[in-house]
Amino acid sequence: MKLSYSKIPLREIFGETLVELGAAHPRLLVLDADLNTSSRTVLFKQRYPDRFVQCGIAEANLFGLAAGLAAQGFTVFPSTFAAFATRKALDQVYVNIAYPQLDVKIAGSYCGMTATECGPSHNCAEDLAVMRSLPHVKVCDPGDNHELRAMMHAMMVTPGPVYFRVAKVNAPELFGADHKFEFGRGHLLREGRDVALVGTGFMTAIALGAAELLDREGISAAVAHLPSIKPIDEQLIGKLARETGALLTIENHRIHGGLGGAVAEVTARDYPVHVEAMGLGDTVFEAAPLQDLLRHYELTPCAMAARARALVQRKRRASAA
Amino acid sequence: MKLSYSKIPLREIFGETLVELGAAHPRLLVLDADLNTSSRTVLFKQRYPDRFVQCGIAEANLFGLAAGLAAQGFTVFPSTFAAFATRKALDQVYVNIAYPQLDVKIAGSYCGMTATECGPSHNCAEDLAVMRSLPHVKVCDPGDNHELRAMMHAMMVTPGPVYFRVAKVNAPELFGADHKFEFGRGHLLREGRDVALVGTGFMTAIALGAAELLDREGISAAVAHLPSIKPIDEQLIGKLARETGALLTIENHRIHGGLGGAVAEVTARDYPVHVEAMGLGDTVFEAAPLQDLLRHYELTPCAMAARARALVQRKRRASAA
Amino acid sequence: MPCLKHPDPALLRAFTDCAFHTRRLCLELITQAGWGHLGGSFSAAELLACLYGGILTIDPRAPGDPLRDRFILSKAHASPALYATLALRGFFPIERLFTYCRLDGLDGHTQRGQCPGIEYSGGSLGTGLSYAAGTALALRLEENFGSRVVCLLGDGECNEGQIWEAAMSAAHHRLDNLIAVIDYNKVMAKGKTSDLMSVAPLRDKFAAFGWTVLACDGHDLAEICLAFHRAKYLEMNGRPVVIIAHTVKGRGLPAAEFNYHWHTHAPTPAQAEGFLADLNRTYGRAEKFSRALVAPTDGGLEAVITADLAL
Amino acid sequence: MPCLKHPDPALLRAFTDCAFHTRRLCLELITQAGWGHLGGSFSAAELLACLYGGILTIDPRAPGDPLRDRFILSKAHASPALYATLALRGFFPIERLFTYCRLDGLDGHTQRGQCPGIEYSGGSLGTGLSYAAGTALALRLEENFGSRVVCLLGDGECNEGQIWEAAMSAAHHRLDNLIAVIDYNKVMAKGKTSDLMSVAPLRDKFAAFGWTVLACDGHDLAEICLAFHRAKYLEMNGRPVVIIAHTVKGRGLPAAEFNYHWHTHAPTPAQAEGFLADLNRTYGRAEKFSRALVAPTDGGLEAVITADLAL
Ligand SMILES: Cc1ncc(C[n+]2csc(CCOP(=O)(O)OP(=O)(O)O)c2C)c(N)n1
Ligand SMILES: Cc1ncc(C[n+]2csc(CCOP(=O)(O)OP(=O)(O)O)c2C)c(N)n1
Ligand SMILES: [Mg+2]
Ligand SMILES: [Mg+2]
Repeated sequence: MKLSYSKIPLREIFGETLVELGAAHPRLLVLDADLNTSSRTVLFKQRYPDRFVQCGIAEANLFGLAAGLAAQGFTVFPSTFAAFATRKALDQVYVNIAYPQLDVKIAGSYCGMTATECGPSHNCAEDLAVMRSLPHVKVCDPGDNHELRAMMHAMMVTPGPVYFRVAKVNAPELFGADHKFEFGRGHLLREGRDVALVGTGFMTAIALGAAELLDREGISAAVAHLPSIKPIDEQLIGKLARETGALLTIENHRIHGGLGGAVAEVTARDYPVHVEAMGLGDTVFEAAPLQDLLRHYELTPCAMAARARALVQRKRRASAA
Repeated sequence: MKLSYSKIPLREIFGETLVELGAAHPRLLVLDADLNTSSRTVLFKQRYPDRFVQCGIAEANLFGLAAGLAAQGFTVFPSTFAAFATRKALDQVYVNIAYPQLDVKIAGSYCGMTATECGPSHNCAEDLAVMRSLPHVKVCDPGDNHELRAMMHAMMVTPGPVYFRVAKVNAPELFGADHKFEFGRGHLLREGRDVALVGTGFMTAIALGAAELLDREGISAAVAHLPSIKPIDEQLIGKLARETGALLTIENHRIHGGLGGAVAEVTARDYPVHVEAMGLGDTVFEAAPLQDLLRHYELTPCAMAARARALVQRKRRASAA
Repeated sequence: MPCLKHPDPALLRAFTDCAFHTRRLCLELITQAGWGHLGGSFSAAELLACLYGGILTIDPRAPGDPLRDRFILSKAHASPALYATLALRGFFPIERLFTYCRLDGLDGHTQRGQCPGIEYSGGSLGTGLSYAAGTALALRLEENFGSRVVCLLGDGECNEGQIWEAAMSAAHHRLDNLIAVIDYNKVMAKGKTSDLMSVAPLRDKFAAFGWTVLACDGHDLAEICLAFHRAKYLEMNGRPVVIIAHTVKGRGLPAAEFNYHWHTHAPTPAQAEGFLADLNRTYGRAEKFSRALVAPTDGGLEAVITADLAL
Repeated sequence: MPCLKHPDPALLRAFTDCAFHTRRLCLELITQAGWGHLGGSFSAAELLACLYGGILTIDPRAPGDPLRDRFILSKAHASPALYATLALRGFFPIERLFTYCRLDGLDGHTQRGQCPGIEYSGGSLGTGLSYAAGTALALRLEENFGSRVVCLLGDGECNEGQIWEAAMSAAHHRLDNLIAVIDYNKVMAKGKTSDLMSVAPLRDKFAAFGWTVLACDGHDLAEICLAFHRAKYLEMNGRPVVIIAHTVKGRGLPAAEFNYHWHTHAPTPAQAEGFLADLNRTYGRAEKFSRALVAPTDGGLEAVITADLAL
């Protein structure tokens, strides 16, 4: 398997797709909190200055304004870093947006560890857990450029609040331009019998790499990609559980309450099998380049292959016993 | 089993224990956000006015002040409703308190559905999930008056941030005055073979009631109480999984990422068995008296017994197959 | 659209009636529910009576009309007063009020769309002015220059930083179709605002944030009308307007005036009868409750568990 | 404790040196890390030089002394300037600066306790003034009346409502041992503050929130000293003090002054050389970088996956 990597970063696709949607939907608004050249909402601003609202460095108000605008029938994309979308305005997202189920699409930029050198205050390894705990909010983390674009088109025809991540990364190309995104639907990227590697966001690429390494030693690993964390693809998780009996998840997020937690909640309820989670632990972020963070936190194909190998052995011991 | 219920509500114990701790610890401070007669920090205010700081209706500032005070060596108890402690100041709790691991003990009053008539804005069914996703923060939900008191004494000798719940309820008496609380330690309240009912906070009383009902029809249900959700008692969960093969959790919280999620993360990793979660679903709260809410959301001994009965049947079918 | 500059005495009498019955109904609702915010509901009674009596352009039979004025109750704990005023103005049947704090009923704090006339999901203080500013921005984007957005805030609520974020952004975006009203009753939940977290001088604060500041006696109907007359018609100069309405928390009940105990306590049926007598005395009337009031009982956890085990 | 009213010329020369080398080191750090906030570091260079040159009572050899003054950098993205100033003043070896944005090194935003002299974990704008107010309150509770708390804020940062919550509470609690300084460089991340979300008039806003307001040219050493002389010794009247320091974002680099592009871009080694030449020209010097600068490379996800698969 040879992955190729896009030359265009995800955030650029985010900006371009906003422009695309803006053309088709005259009632689409974009709100910014002094980050538009970073988040790339600047592309929308340049094209549709009248539908771009600068809210300054005031995230609580950003989401309050978004709610008021959505209540009058606009589809609103308030945009800031994932850290601030999650932590600075949770109450406003919850009481003013999630409960009344207003049509607000929240983009969390620089999610997970992709704020890199910014360190703990800007990196955000809890947004999936936090947003998943709110009622009525759909939560997703796209795997590549095509999927982000498809996801944004899908949310335009799906009323109600959505939280989606825009990692600062050049994503591996997992899908083609014809890729379809559906809320609640995952994708089986590779068949396998011994273990299933389950990823979300760009981390799925690491799972694909690990599967490759495992294949070289004769371990057959399935690889699934779950861009939609809430709702989550329970059918696919069930199929993987039944067919492999051991799941290993990987996410650009803390291992508490995110993808690993959501998958474990499903398997524990319906298909009890081993599920292990890879991601950030109960630790503060280092501030460093992405390659160093991925290695430091052991989120690499080699590390994942090693965890999978051990998991397969435990599974076999368990079924032997 | 005949449960007796305290005539003194949990929040009263919270206030009294603050006074008790205040006497022993001259560097203990209590901060309020215009709720002291509701949260009962008013008892501390009356006794130690110089160590009580009124912060007004400004929760972000409440936790920022707490951080600054703790940084100078005080042990600070900022207090507000769980909803506002969780949603209004997550960023301040995270960046200014959790990361530097300051000695701040956060009391979340009126947690879960115990804000009753207040409705969605004040009830809070996500605090466990949200706080559990933060690094270095211990998270707990006491089951009765003795446990709350023991918990507060324990946190005074355990440096670092803690989030604990103070439900607005008259709790059932689960423990004696000599009850010991340890972070990461749960309690087996009742032995059983067929299924394990696992509760946190006052909901454990519902599990005890359900076990009683199940016993009448010959189903042997173990009951465990997990007041410490992070860290969680992995040994006890393992023992229950091995001995009963089916767990049913119940919490005064949404079923996403709280007690049910934390338990499923452990079993899925180490002891794959069926785990089902009872609590609030992906819905908005009604505003009504507690008894009506418990029945409306099917969080009663009868409802739990029914879920447990079905779970035992599924387990048996599964092992038969 | 009545004249607000020189309001017709008949109109003012109608406002007086509305304010009185709003208070009376608040007593009924809060007593029956055993829960609710009495003090902050009473301090807003005249403001709401005037707003829905003619200041707001809004038709009870078409509460969704895009050309209506929008009203946002940021201090959403005063919901009993808003529910009562809406019912009295015909937005929905009076009977519906008595679902307050019951399952499938009216929430303790307003929920958008739960009943006709409710625009905003609130209860978390500090969030309403942003929502109102967003609404005002939406009206401008839609080139609806006729509608106004009116947002009612508490004085303690102005402790919340989000109020000042919203104030800053409303001035920055020149939202002169936005009118904030402060129910300046000098008391918050647990004491005097000046003792707990002073917001004074409110006039200077809003002025420094770029707003036009007006003031009135929030219980004087003519003054209220005049203030809104200026706010709606004279001050279209690119600046949002705030009306500082000086009020009395618990106004109308000697026992509750300026008394934070009645910020959030529910009277017993007996106390409620006494309070109605006080109201009748204060306003020179002889009104009765619409029904015999009963206090609710919440057996809570114990009732639920005991009932099931008794099966 | 030097005289701030009539500072000795030798002292001012030392401040000038410190400010220059802080800028020089910022260029080195940001270029080597390929990341950092240049504009906001440069606008604060003189303020930090004066603070750590003598305004703050703090001994580099005893940075934990309970009797020290506390300094809180709320605009924590200016960390390169603070790290450099601290190193230049001997809080830790210059060499340690070069761990900036490396694993186990100095964070892109300050982290409490990560190196001597850092009091506060920041990076999320708007949180520092509350933390500073809490610190000031703690000093008073400990009856430490000698120490002051100084908090440096950005002008764009004043968009954050929490700043106004903190301002309100500091005045309410009469924290006259708290001094806020606004690095008023008129620019935020993506443009002019007046275009994006105006905070003007800052003077009136802080005055209305109960603060004593002083102003100075944030690049004029004598004016800075005089402002702090007044703030520290004359204004102990129960009110917190804010010094509005008028500054220039990117000050010292013609290409970067008032230019938001340089809010957060890292120069290439070549650009950095050019910038140093500009600095030397602006300040009439002939300084060199301490080393040959190299730009970092982050192969990111691709590098990590490709490397493993190549094994
Ligand atoms: C964010 C938040 N914190 C606390 C509360 C609890 N609470 C409800 S009303 C109130 C006091 C409000 O005082 P004020 O704004 O003056 O309202 P009024 O006097 O008009 O009732 C408080 C603290 C809340 N609803 N929201
Ligand atoms: C809460 C929050 N939102 C956004 C950012 C991203 N950010 C970093 S610096 C900055 C601009 C700050 O402007 P200002 O306060 O004027 O600082 P200065 O001009 O001194 O750099 C922004 C938006 C942040 N660090 N924190
Ligand atoms: Mg008030
Ligand atoms: Mg600036």
